[in-house]
Amino acid sequence: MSDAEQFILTLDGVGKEYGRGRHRVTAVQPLDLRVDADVELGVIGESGSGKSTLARMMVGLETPSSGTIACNGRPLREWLSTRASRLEYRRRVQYVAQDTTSFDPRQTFYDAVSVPLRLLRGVRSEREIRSRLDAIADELSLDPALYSRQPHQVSGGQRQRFALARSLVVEPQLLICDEVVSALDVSVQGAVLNLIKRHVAEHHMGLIFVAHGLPAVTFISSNLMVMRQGEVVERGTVADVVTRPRHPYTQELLAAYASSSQKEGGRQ
Amino acid sequence: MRKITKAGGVVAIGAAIVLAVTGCTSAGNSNSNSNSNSATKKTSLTVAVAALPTSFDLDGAFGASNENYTMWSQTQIGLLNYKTKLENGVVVTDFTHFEGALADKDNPYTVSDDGQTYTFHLRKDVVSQAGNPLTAEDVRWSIERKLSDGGVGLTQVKAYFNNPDQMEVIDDHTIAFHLHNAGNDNVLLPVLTGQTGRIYDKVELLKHATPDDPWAVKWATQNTGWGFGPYTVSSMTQGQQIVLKANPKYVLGEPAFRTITMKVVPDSGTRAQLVSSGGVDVAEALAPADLATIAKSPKVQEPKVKNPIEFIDLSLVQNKAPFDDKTVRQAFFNAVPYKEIIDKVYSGFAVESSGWFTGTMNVPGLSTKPAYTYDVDKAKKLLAQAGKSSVDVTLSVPNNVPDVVDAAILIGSFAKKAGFNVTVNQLSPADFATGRLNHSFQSLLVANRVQIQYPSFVNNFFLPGDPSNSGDFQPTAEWNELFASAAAAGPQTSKEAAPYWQKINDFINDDASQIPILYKQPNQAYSKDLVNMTYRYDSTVDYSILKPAR
Amino acid sequence: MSAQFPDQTAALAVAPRRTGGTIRAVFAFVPLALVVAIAVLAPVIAPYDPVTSVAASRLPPSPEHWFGTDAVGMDILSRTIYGARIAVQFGVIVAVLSTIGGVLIGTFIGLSESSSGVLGLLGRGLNQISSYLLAIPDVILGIVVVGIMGSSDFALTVAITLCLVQAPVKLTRVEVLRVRRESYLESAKLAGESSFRAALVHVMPNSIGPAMRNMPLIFGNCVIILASLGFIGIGVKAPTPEWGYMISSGLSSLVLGRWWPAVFPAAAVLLSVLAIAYSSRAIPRMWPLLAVRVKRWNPIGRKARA
Amino acid sequence: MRTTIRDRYRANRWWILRLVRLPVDIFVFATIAFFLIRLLPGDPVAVAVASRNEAVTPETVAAVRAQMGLDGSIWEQLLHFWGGLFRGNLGDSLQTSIPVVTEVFSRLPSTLELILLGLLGAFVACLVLGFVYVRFANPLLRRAVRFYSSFATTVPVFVVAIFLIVLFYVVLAWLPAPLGRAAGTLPVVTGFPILDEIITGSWSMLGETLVAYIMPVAAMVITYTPNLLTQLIGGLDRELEQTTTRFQVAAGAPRRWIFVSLFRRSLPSVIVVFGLFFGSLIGGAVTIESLFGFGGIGQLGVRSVQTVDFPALQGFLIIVVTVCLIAMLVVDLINMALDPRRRPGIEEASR
Repeated sequence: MSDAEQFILTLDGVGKEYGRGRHRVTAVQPLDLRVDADVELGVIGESGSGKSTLARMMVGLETPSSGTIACNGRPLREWLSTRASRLEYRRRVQYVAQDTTSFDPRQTFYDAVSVPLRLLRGVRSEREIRSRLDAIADELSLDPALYSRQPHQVSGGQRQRFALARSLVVEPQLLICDEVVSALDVSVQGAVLNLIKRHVAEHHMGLIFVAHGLPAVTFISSNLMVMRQGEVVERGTVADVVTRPRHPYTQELLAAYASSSQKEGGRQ
Repeated sequence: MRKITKAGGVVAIGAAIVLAVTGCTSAGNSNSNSNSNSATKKTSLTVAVAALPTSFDLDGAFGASNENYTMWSQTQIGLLNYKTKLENGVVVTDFTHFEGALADKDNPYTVSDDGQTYTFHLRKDVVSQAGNPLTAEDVRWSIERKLSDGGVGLTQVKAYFNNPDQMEVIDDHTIAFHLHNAGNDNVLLPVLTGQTGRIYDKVELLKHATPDDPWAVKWATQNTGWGFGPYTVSSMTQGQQIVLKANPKYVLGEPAFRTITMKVVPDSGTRAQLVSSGGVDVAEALAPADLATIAKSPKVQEPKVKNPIEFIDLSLVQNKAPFDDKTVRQAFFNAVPYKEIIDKVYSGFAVESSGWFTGTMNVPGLSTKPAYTYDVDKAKKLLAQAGKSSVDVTLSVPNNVPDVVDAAILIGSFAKKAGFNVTVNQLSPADFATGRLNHSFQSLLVANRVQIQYPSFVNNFFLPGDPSNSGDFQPTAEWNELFASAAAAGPQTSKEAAPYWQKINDFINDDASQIPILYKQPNQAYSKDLVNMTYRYDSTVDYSILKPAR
Repeated sequence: MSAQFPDQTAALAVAPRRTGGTIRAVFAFVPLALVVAIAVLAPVIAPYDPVTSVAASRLPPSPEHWFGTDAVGMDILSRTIYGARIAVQFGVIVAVLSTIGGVLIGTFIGLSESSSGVLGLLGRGLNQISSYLLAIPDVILGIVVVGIMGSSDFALTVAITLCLVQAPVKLTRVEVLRVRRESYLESAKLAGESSFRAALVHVMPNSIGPAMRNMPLIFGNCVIILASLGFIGIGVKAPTPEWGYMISSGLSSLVLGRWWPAVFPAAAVLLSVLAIAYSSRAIPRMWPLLAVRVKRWNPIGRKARA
Repeated sequence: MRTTIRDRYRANRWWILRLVRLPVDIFVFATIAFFLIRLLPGDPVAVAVASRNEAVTPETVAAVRAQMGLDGSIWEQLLHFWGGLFRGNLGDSLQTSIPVVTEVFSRLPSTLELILLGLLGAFVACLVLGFVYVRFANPLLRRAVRFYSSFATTVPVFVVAIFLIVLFYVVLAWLPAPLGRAAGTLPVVTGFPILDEIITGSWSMLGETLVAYIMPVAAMVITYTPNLLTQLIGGLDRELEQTTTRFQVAAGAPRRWIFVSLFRRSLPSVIVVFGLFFGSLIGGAVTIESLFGFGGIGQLGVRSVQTVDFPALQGFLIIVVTVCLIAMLVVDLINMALDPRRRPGIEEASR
């Protein structure tokens, strides 16, 4: 029990199925996972491999069809049952999605990014909010003037950084990034990855980084989990997996990357 | 381009009419492309009407609309007709003289010496629209039907005729009516002449009788061909049009126009425009303002008569405060702007009212002085007498008669100066009828007509319980005595009786409870290509006597 | 981006830099203010009493009577001006009531109808009732409601609102069904917003577009229904100057060339609805500005502390 | 085998359930209508009695009431009404004694024809203007389209119709008088005038009818297009900003393909307006029909209200609502077909 309490996230036999009968589709096969504050876990897999579903289950956007997720030993269901504990959970675990529509088109970034500060961190004074937003903008190399813009008025890279800002101002113990760089130009990708890596290191956050691109994952995380059709086919340290892939799929994946030194997919 | 389109339209319409006519004779819709050589005599009429009739049988009808009256008049006929006289090119009903219709033309009936037996002599060789010969039994059965539950009843004459046993079929073409009593107030003849006196083809109707419906009322409300009138209905498209076909065996001679197409054009202005542009031959039920607008059109003629019988009737209900006070009622009648209403609302298509008795009744020397005139000072004085300076009045009107609504609004506008704050309460016809029947209104304005122009018949409007008695008049001893002495004085048209009728008229006017405030002119417009415009007791156009001008 | 697609810079120009946006939005309400001003100042502007017969009937427009006179000799100009009062009174009240009501109900239905439990049942029930009401012709529904409640201005308002609230309900519901799939709602959830707050701050503002575009339509419909009810005898009582009644009673003479009794009130309806339409289009633009204000005055931090 | 059927049912449940619910809806509504109508203040017996010129006694009223079939308690009447409803018999009109079903269905098709023509015209006009709006970048043109769309129901349809009549009949005399569909007797086979004229080969009459339709249909198109257009433009504006569109453009998709995709995504709100419209269109048809002398369902409604003809009003309401419910059902189904996410139950299935 005390063992489980120290982990931010504990997944026991967590799996996810969609549909019924003949239309049943297994998105994630039951898996176990322990995530701690010092873990940097990369999850990699092709589209439809269940990696996003896994990430979304961890923050309660999807409900697992089997198994339990617990945070510091307390089941996620309980965390989400009352308002106060739900907010507490959000303070501990944050999730950033691929940006395209994650901002209300009618809100300015200032409004959007200040909301978690107010609601989760209880910051009330406008000046305090300003200074925190400026700080995070500075950290993410964002021009604070952009805060008064609306989502359609900035570039994709900027929007993605605002999405990060919105999660990072909360200063969570664990940050889950779901394909945050896939839609970005390669040049911007590097910058954003650097920002995440630096911030996570500085603030001692745990990180789960979901992507379908191998370079990004190997760059940012120390551990790696390879998924295919809902199944975890390989897990270990980056060095282990890259140098000694056991599963044929992983080998295939690595071979593909080796042949084209830098290949970037577009959208999923 | 324009002319071609128009000419094309005319050809198309002509062709369509030809098609329609041929379609009537041969049921199948043959594609005969007959040439439109309609240069010969015009035998069809197009009429713009406001609505279609809801029932072809008065006895089974729950609605007496003008359209229903028109249809009953065209498809049926009774024993008698009123004689007519030509007045400014209008064939006007003479309400005091009769001639035979189904009865013999010159010798329609004989009266026994005691005045209690009327013997009618029917024409021979008359056949109904269905082809059955007319017999005295048809007459007897028709009257019995009216007296039965399913019929409209003959309430106006029930004092002396209320039982089928009072009829005696003497032979196939003679029938006698034995009355309980005789009297000068006899309205038997007018009742038998008007809408209530139609004679039906018993043989044809009984074919459609059922145990539930022994008088075939249900069938007759939706079908024609069981009367003796000039037309039958050849087709009806609900809400759109009705086509009448002439009855070639019509007893008074086949009508000049063999096909009458009545098109529903709900808007009065459009109907007026159609007749003035030649789009239709006759337009019915025109608003007075529209009549005035097209009066000068070169293609239009409009009937105007000296003594119209349709009126607007203002009732101040006697059992509702403040109109329980006769002085207040008189004050209000002095606050009604009669001339303004005739000028503004009716554009001159109305005449002033001297009360219930009109010139058509032929009462000699009856006063034609208006019953009341607009006199604010007098109204104020009367109000002061009643101890009031300002009175709130709710004037209820049916909203489907625009001129009545406008008249009410005008009354409100002018009566204000005399201290009456009038609220015009517009109600749907149903709500209006309900309120009128339940006597729940304080005052009301309604369009009406007296179809039987006998002074004594006016008594009908003042009977307790009659829906027409909207002023809630309760007959007093004085009233009954006045009526009795007028009836005793002799026939209405006699000099002896005249002063008594004048007294009754003055009594009603002074009572100031229910008085016609004006009489409306006929509301039809005809093409100038027609002669024999009519003004009848039911205000309908008599299509059977209408003829082309040349 | 190829030329046939809209230029995004146009959207940028309208971007709410706060003060500029506010001024713009305020300007958009000038036409509405004009209509309201005419309604309020009617006694000052109108040359004659609107319910008194002041001249011969059916006079064409002249220097004495700019808009001519009607069937009983009342001045049409004065009646048209006073008509603004009735129209504004009913139109605005009904449009605002049914748009607000419709957006609230539509949002509720859209968010709840596919969920289980009491809320879902309530949502589906409301949706069904709304479908029934939508299917009854307005005038008939009006007659029934006024018939039951008795004729009064309040009954009329309720009746017309009941007729017209259905459109915003359905329009909003469809939008909500779209918006609730948007991922920014997830983001809001992760940022700690409650679903109630999310409905208020994100779902509703992003779903009100069609309902807002529908608002001038409600105003126009309100005038028409009011007129139809008047025609059937349960509307505003004549001779109260009401545009719809004026049009319907003046229609008949149009074909005969007497155009003024119907055309002027019709033009009044047209202009006032256009004014309202113009102003109502500014409302969605105003929304974010308003939202910012509301947030300033009512900091959420207080709630978060609890 | 059994699972196949069940699965097929599951996949199609969204429309099967809607179809099955329709008769239930109609029954529930019919019952509501039955009670609503009896709350009206007018009394049909009073109307009937008032139009007969005779003295009214309580006995007369009772006799007429019995004759009209309005005696007995309201529950007896309701049972009677339900009995008729299941047999498709809505009673006879008190005014004309014609079965209400006959009365309504002899008028409904012509009204539907007019409405459908108007709607179709408005839909086509809306698509054309929407296309113009997207295709041409000319700001003046786009402003004009926007301006026109802002007219949404500002002008009552009868006002437009009146102006058309004044212009094209009274002033220019280009079009014939508003005197109904055609001279003579219209053939009746299906009740839809144009269809009947084609079936019976009454070509000259068909020509007349088509000419007679120009003004009313034009009035409806002019009036109703902005309502659809507002929704379409709103949708187009929104969709144009969507990444999907940008992506398609960026991906160099054929222009026609982009347009189709754009319109497909913008149409749902337009189609919803269709559904919203239908009830009010039947109401609005009253004015058009009366102006052009067409005759149709509207007049029946007004007549039965004015005379508180219970059976006719009941039947009118039930049939009109049924037609509207069917129209809405079709709209919903089309919408769900266009966008499967809107299907109820799809959510549980995907969870």
